[in-house]
Amino acid sequence: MTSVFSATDLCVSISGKPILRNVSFDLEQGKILGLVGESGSGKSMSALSAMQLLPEGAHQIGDLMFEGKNLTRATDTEMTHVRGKDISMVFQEPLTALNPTRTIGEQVAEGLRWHQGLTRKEAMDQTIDVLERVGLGLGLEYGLIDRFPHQLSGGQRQRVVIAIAIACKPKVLIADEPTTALDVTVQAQILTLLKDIVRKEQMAMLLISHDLAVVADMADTVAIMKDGVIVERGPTCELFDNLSHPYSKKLFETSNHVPVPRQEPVDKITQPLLKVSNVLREYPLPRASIFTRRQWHRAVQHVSFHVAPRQSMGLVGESGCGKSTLARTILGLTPPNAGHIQFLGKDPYSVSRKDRQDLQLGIQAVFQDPYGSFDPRHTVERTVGEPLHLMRNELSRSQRKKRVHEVLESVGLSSADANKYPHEFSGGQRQRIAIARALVTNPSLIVADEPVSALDVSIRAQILDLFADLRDRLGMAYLFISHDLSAVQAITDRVIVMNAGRIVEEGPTGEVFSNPKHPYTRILVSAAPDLNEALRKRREEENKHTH
Amino acid sequence: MNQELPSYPPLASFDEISIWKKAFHSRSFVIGATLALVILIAGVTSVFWTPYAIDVLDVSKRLKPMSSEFWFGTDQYGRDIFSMLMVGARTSIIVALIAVGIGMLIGVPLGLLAAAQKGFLEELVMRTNDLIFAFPSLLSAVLITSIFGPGTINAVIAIGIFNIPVFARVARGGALSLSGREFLLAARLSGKSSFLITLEHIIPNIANLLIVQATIQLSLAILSEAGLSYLGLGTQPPMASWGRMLYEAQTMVAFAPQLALYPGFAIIFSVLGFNLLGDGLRDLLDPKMRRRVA
Amino acid sequence: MLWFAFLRLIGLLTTLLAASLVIFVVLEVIPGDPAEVMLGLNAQPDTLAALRAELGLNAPLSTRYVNWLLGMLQGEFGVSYTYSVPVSELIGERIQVSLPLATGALILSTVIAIPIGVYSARYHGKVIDTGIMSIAQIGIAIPNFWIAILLVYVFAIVLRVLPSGGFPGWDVSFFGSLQALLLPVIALALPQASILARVMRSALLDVLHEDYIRTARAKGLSNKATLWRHGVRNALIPVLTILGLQFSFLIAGTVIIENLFYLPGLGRLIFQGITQRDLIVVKSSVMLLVALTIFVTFLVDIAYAAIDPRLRRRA
Amino acid sequence: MHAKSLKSRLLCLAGGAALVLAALTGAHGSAEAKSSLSLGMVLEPPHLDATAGAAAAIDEVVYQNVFQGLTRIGPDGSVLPSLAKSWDVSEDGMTYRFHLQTGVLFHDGTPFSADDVKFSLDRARAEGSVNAQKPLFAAISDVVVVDPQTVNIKLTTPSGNLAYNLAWGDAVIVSPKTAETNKTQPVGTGPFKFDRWMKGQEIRISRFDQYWGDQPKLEKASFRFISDPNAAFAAMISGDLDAFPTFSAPETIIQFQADPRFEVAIGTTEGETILAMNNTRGPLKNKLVRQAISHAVNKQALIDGAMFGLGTPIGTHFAPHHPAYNDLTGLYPYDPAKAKELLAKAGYPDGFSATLKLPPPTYARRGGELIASDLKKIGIDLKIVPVEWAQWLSEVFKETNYDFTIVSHVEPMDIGIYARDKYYFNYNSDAFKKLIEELNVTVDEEKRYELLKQAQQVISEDAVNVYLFQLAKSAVWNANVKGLWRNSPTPGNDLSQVYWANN
Repeated sequence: MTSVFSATDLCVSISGKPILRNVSFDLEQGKILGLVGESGSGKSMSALSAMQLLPEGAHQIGDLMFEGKNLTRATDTEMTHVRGKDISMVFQEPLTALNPTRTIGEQVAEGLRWHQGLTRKEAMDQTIDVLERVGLGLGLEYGLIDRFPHQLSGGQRQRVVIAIAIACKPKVLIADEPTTALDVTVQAQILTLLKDIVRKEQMAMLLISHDLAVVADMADTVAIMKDGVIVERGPTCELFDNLSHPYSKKLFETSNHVPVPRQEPVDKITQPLLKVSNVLREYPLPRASIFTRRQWHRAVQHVSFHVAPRQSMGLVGESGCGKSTLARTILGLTPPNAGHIQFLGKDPYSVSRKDRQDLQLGIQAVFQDPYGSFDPRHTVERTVGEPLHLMRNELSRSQRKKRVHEVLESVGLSSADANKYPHEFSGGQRQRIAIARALVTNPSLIVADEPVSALDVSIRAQILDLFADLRDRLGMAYLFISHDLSAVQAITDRVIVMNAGRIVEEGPTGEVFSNPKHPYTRILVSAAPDLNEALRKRREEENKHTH
Repeated sequence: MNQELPSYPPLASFDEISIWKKAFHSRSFVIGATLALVILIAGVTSVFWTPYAIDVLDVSKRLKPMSSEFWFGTDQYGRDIFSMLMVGARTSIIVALIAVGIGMLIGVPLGLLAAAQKGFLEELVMRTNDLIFAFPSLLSAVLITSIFGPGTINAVIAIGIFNIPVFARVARGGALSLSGREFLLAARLSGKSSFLITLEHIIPNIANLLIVQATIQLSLAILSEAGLSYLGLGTQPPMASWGRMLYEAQTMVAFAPQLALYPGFAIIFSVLGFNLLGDGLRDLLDPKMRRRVA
Repeated sequence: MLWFAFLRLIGLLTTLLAASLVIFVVLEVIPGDPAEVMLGLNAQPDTLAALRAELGLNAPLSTRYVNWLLGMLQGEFGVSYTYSVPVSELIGERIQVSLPLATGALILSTVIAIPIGVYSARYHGKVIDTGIMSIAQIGIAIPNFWIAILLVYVFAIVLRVLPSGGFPGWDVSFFGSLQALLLPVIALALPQASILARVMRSALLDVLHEDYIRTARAKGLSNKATLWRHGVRNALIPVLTILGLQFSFLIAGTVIIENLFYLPGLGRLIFQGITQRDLIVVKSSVMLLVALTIFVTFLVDIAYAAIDPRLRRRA
Repeated sequence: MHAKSLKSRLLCLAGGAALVLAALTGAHGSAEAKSSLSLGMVLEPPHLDATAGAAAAIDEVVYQNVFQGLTRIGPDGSVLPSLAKSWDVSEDGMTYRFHLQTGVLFHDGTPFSADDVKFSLDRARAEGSVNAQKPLFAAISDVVVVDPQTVNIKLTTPSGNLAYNLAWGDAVIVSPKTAETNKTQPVGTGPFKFDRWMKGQEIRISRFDQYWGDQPKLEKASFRFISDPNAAFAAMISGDLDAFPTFSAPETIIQFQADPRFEVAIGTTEGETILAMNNTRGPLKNKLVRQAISHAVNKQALIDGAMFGLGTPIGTHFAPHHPAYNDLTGLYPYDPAKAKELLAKAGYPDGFSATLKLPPPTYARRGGELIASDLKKIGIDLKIVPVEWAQWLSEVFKETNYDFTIVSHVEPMDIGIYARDKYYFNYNSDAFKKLIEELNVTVDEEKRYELLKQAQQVISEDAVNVYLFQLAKSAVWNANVKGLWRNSPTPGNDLSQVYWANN
């Protein structure tokens, strides 16, 4: 195989700050190169550099050879004949990558008209073809071509973005985290689609991802990147079998990391800590017209389960399944429309204000976004100490301070950090602060809503360890909500699977994942990328070929 | 409910030292702050001291050119123009500050209330906003002054009323953009009341927006006061006002152009000053807006 | 879309009704008796009383309010106290000046501002951008009456190529009327254009940082094509907001500008009406201007939805 | 990159704008043979029926242009024939016989005859008449049509003034057909017919081709209403207006005088401008206080400062050009020290505070500032309250709710107002009332003048008001315009003799 596109010694700096150093790679026809790295490693910049779409103020040296042309020396006008026609790109965030004010059809047809000089009619005919190729053929009957991006689901949008990229049958396709913003099941579909397209249309593809499992599953060759340098590369199986660079090794290990399993078994005979009975929660939808009846969206439908003291309960489901709504109801933030919650034997929605504050002491939360969950104007001490407001009549100022310092230390931070502001910390440290805040009242239950989704692999491993450690050390119960099956698997004793507002399956974690009973659980489990599984499959296939 | 991870406008990082450092490198901020400061100092000084008293008219000294005696010359009644400009600065600043103060004190709580209470109350506040917006400021000023008579106070009221919906909107928008933020949920989990949360979290976090808007409204208020006084509906003699000075000078442009030029420049400099200051502040306090600033 | 328009329309009518009430009450408390003003220094008490009765000033407030509203619905605005002609006729004449003045200024400011804003955004950070934006910054700070004074001085007094004010009437001299409106329109438009150019520029800069601009570039579209096809159109949304707000400022501006150029427009009619206590004229003219502003806000809302499909469903 | 196309786009735009500008400006002021006149006025008339309103603005548009009376007042104030060729007075002075012009047509084509005269005069005298100057006709007992060209007017008492009275704008002859619609569509017999009234802007008249007398040289004329002195100045100096008979911004007069394109005529008016004091309020009850104030006001500085020197100092409420004028300007010379002394004597050594309500005219607003400054020097603190005419009428004039105000009394020979009870300055002097009563029954001219002089003395010594100055009338017109009146003995702008010198 010959390389269609090759980058040699790419160096990019933005306002003097080096971003890429001597990056070289080749893309071959019909093959996928996976580029892996954590955030800030420079993988997206590599993609933009390949498209010659670097941001203002970027300086670039090195060669980008495509069909005998050196693209680094091409003018912008010359590039307009290459981009979209020969080299295309698929972006991470399908909602923002599409112009909200143009229809799907217009946006797909635009590239066709630009490069092939088609009339509107011709372009629209071809657009239909392209949309069929990305699996949106069924939607065409429902007028998808005249819809606007906000009227589509996330998966459909990403298909449209892919359609735009492949419309002119490019020779090179660059996909920058194409599935990161999507649910697991959708991710699996999109990855399959990309694989099919590459194979069918014999494109050369650069797949950029932070997820080793995705890359192992998709790529023929893998390059691992750190701080703007490719530290290691090679054919997928070979590479993963013989990792030599310490960073690659660490990355591989943390991706497979499983925290220490629970040491003491949970006592199941005692009174349940939390009892959720038949909870229903609905939201009004905006009326379509004055003559139609108001429609209600049922976010949570008749959900019941128990959490025992010290038990770690997992809640799994895809976006929109109602898990966050349920979490808020349990936390006492939004009352249920029907059914009730009992925490420590009391319903937080029907007790007095004083009792409710006492209940709140026992139930705290950790949220998803380590950036958005802090008031940027409050010090760490103020932030972490905020839940102590519930005990404002019992604690003195110095007691408060002491308590804050204690929890900071118990999550691996130092008491000297108390006077800093959140922006002075890294993402992983912030999530520790968030956990410290949840711990400060010494609660018996922590509701953790996607606590590791926004974190890089290595940090994710650390935070999961911390959760496991706290579970064993402090003996608290968790309601651990995540779409990430491996995280749930690592940390929980029991798991609930939710789909469309309902519980479809519940059971001990190991059992549910190894032997799913409900079809939805089965889809979910099979769609979840798994590094070892992917490598196993790939080896099998390679063996088939060699034998 | 939320399909995607909601994207929030980035909140300002809270780092005072670096803000001040940046401030001195921001051209808008430095020029704006300087102009605003000059106007402010002139206005404040005029309370204690002006080169000449402006309510003592001496016709024998009228229309004197610039000299060491009268720095900017005298007007048709023999008043010292420099002194008039200083008092005019005071008038402008007082009117602008009070009018913006009225707008903020009434508008911000209304906006926050509308953001907190969905439904009827929100609708009521927003409709009232629309209603006030529907009366072009000058029109309501004309109506108000025709009831209560022309004067500084009524000009302040007229301009202030128009500021209410502006601040209500900004406060509501700012509060709504914070509404999904997880730190607000955390605060609620800490048992804090809505009032306390508004006080501790929402107001400090929209303060930047409000400060920036306030500087813009200050400059608008100065322009409005000048316009009202130009029409004879604003500040009345013996107090000086730039708009009024401009009006009185207009027929004398041919033989005493300085009479029209100085108050004109005073208006332009002060409005420019507050606008640049607003831009500079936005530049410093609100990173999202940074690239908007020229 | 229709549903959206309908809801907006309900809101619009409510605001209008509230506005009419405010106007009516405000004008009731204005001191000074129209009858006295009409009859002058030597008015006899019985003549005054008769005139007050004739003008309908003795009826109870609520009746007069309702009558006024009902009258307006039928196009009956009453008869001017001072001119003794139907108010509708007066307003009809005046609106022929005010409307072209305001819309002319709106159009001129848009025509000047949009290309300049786009140009400036395109050359963001360059000297030309800084230059244009500095000029715009000063343009915002200059009061429109000051520009008007300068324009009159230069074009009417020194060069004597344009009239210093006045309005001959469209049917008398179309060309002359156009001439008469030129300076006022420029005076009104320049500060607005400065604001608009800045808004256009910043809105476009915001849009140019959106992901879909990168998508368009990745499709192969040139910078310019991207700018016009994806940038400008989407940047119009915030620009529209300002345009809607500006209309209110323009209407306010016409009051000063009409006085300065002694144009027989609505703003001056209101001004004159208040001093002469011709409140029946003031009432209806103010109502008209307010209704116009509300209507423009309504149009802007509708235009939003036309540009941004995401807003169509939301009420 | 695409700078060029963008730039060219902008250039096109700029070019287009320049073209439009050029096209619009090109035609303005192009030299056409001038046969029209545009004339500026400060106030717009409320309507155009000269027989049904007091506003001088009505006469300033229609008098002698659209409407004519039997007689007219000439530029010098003399009584001249108009619709009446001539008139005879009967021996006993009780009957006037007017011989009418022949071939006179109203603008609507109706021929004019003695019947119209009878109709007009009877209408003006009638019980329910809205004529603003009914006393003009008080002496008439009957109007008799002798024949279509002759009319007899019978009097109740002999009156030497009838011919003068009938020359007033309020006594013009109207046609019974159009009398009711003259307010908006005036139809008269004058050299110009009414064309159009654009409210708030201007009134246009044009030459009436079937006019009975000499055709006027002007074909068209327009009266434009510009109350704002700034706008008036701009309109005049830019040449948009050809004439402005009562120019309201005195500071601009110097500029017109210095400019050879213009001619300036300064005349007198009947307007005594006074600082009126409420004689029954607080310290103002005290004559010493009022005298102190009279000393404290620097009248010449006021004329210079507020009126740029246009105005004549007066010491009393009387027009200085009248033969009965008593020059009392020396009575209260500007003397702050004396004023302070008087004030102390009256029991106000530290002065007091009061309000000064100012109506809209320039003289009041400007004079107010100067007076406030003058009175401050003797310790009287004036709060300036600007009011509109409507408020002035109700608060000051009717309710006498004020301390000080500045106003110009423009009615001729109006010293009698000081004898009225409850007039707004609340002056009450038996001595003065006696003088006026005596005056009213005195016929002998010399004796009358003597009484008038005494009356002036009384009010000045009582310092009822501070007598500031006699308002000047300043007219400005294009130097090529000839035939405009320099003085205005009666309100009006007679355009029949006006022409352009360079044509």
